[in-house]
Amino acid sequence: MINKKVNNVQEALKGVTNGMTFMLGGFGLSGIPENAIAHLVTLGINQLTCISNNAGVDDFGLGLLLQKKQIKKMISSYVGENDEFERQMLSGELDVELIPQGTLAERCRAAQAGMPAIYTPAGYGTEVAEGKETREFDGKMYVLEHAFKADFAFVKAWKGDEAGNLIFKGTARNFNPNMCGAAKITVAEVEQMVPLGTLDPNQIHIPGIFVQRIFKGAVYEKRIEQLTLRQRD
Amino acid sequence: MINKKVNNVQEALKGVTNGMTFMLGGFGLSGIPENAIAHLVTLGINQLTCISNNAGVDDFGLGLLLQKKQIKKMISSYVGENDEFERQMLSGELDVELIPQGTLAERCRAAQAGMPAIYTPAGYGTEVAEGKETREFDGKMYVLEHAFKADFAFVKAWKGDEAGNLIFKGTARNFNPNMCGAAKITVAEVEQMVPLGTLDPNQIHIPGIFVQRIFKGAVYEKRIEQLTLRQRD
Amino acid sequence: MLDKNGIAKRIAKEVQDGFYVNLGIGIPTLVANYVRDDIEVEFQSENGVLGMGPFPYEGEEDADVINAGKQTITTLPGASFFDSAMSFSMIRGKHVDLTILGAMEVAETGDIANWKIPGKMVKGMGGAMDLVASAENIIVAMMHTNKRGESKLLKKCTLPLTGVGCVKKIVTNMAVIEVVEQGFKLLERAPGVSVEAIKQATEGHLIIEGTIPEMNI
Amino acid sequence: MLDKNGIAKRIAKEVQDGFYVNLGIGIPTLVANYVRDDIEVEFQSENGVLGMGPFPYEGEEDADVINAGKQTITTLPGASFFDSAMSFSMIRGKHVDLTILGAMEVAETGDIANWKIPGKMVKGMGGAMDLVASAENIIVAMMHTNKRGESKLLKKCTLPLTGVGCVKKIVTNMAVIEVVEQGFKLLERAPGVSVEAIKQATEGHLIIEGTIPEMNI
Repeated sequence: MINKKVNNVQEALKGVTNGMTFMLGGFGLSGIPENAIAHLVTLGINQLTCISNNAGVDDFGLGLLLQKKQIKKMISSYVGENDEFERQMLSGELDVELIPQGTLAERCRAAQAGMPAIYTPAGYGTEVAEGKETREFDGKMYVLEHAFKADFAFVKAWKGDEAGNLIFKGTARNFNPNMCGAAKITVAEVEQMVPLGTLDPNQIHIPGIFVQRIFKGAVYEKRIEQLTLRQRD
Repeated sequence: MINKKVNNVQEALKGVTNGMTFMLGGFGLSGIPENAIAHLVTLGINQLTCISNNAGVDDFGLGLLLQKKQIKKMISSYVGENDEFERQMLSGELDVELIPQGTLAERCRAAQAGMPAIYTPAGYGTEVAEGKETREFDGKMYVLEHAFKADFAFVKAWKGDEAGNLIFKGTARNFNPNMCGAAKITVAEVEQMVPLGTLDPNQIHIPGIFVQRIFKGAVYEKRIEQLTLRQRD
Repeated sequence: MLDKNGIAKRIAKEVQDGFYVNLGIGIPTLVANYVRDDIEVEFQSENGVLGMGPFPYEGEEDADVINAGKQTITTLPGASFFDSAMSFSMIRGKHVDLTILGAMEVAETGDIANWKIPGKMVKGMGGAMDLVASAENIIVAMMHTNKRGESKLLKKCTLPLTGVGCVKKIVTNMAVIEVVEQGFKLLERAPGVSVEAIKQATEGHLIIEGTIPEMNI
Repeated sequence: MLDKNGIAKRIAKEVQDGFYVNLGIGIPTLVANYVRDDIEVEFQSENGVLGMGPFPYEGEEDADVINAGKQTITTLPGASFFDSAMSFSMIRGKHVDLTILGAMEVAETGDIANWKIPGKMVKGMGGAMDLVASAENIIVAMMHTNKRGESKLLKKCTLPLTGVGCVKKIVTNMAVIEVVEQGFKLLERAPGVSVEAIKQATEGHLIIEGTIPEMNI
């Protein structure tokens, strides 16, 4: 079995430099690569382009990189709940490309699957389609969207093994599987590193072939963004 | 929970008629919808177009429909191991469209995912690309391939529940998940129908939303095409 | 005049047995509370869950189980989790039967704007553009007028569009409206709201045919 | 002159530590038997398995666990199963490092034909067209000549193509050949086979530079 395990976040992030393009999994604060993000802050590299559905909140997730002005450009679908983001965007300090969420997912998957571009109806007739090629199929209009190109994909899984096989949990799965293998180097961080052979081959969400490095995250805060409860009767 | 369960293959196949286009899961004889195929033979409907990676063997799988001359056209990637198929094809009785296996999978997935067409490098410069649109992206040539349109998809899973959730086993998975939701009506047959709530939501391969009807197959032969063994020392 | 819960209650009547439904943030989320008990409906959330249940009791919340509004949720028996690509396969592939979402503006042509106010509010479209581009059945849940009292049912949207010609039905605090080829067709009035008041509050072309019944909630 | 196992043995030397490898039907399948023990390699089969092991012992075969040749197989610890779309994502997305497959003809331009003999044999291309269109590293394993003694290394393929300009290396019963811009570059001779014999058996342009070493198997 080809061993993808590295010992810590330092080893896992070897090779990241200024100006690179990163993909980062997660939806809101759920399933984000917390350890990779924290280490990117420590490394202090900047001029980054980040492809991530959201931009974190002011004091967690990608918000930490925004606070340090390490991000040059964000490609996201939804960036509410982040005042610093909105400030940098409206002031023009931060370049922002907002794209439909399904388009974001499919542009990742296209990169993973070796497809150069996809056609989606999302955004047709809106400013998202401006300057893009459109085309009719069966009487419906579609927008041509290109596969992403990224240097690193940082994903977070629940369980993994040294072969790089991954299993995600609940809705923390989201974009993480679609980003695996969609960048030159995919770095997976996991909550639990399990012995080789203990994951059921039938139940692996992402086979290790899509992952170059895997490590056990030192700590997971797993912050809840909108705690919403039901009253007990 | 929306209940997709029907009692038997007769109910599951209601509405199939002459001249329809079907998708059928399976690779070789592994993971084929045995009960649906057997009932299609019984129903005797003909002039069918079948989208299936293979065409079975002379006396099993889609070979049974071929023997009865119920199939007008096959869309497959590999049709060896079937003498009757080869006879009908070379004599011109059977219309055959051979396409690359990855293209077959992706044309199913495109139909499932509401994408009208995809670009693949497979087949560029070969007769498979004749008459098709080709296009360069980043210096490489791709062929435009359209999503399939089918009336019914017949798939076979290992376990399922009345919500239509499916779990496949081993390499019997193959095209089955990609065909779910890729036709107007998806009919899943399962070896085991388990009580609602017993499948782990995290480990469902195909959510029930992609399945319209589900039933427990009465009998599974699960024939092995190429039994290959290792000698014990 | 309805409040937000009233709007949600009225929309709940549009939900049919066997429907897979995607609920947007805000008023749409409330719809789940009012769907009839005797029909089977499954709620999909685009962040990757089908078969959502009620919010969790205290202590049962899980950071790994949320909806698209980032709220903690629970799941019902038969639920499933999946990745974002598969989630939007459900949406783009028209497997989701009904989409209910909020809007800042709707045009008489069915155009919708709900994701951006230039120079001011830039939250992003999230999954809304995918939803409106693909859903065959879209209901908009919103107030009839904005905070300044201006109509949100317009001849033409003034804000950047989310989708073109896609809205089929609108339920507001004042009325139920169907978007037809000629414009906004008034179907029902909210309790105590006159046709004249709706006309006043609607900038786009309002079609009034015969007697307009009061909503039955 | 090598036999099939000899060809497989020579090709096995091309397999490097950390490679994900897809083996075609026939001679390529034999390669797995000869890969060095001290390197880590994983075998992918396009029907949906990564981490294939040896064939099963009698009684351990499972109709649900086969390779692309429809043979019963076993899996090693760390293996995974997946659907066809994901399998070809691995292939099309260049995640598989090395593809080894058979051929009926190879042209000096790197074209390959291996799926059809018009009017005669129509088995289909299976996954071969996807593999050759995407793999950066393709080795063809075949006999140097066909049953009628005719060269299979041609100026131009006569049979319908599987892929264009994609073959990088060919290992036959007679030689190891690299496909370069000018044609077939002879790298190694099989034990006991003369350069002259290879020249005779090669219809395409054969490039012979310096002394050609005998294979070291």
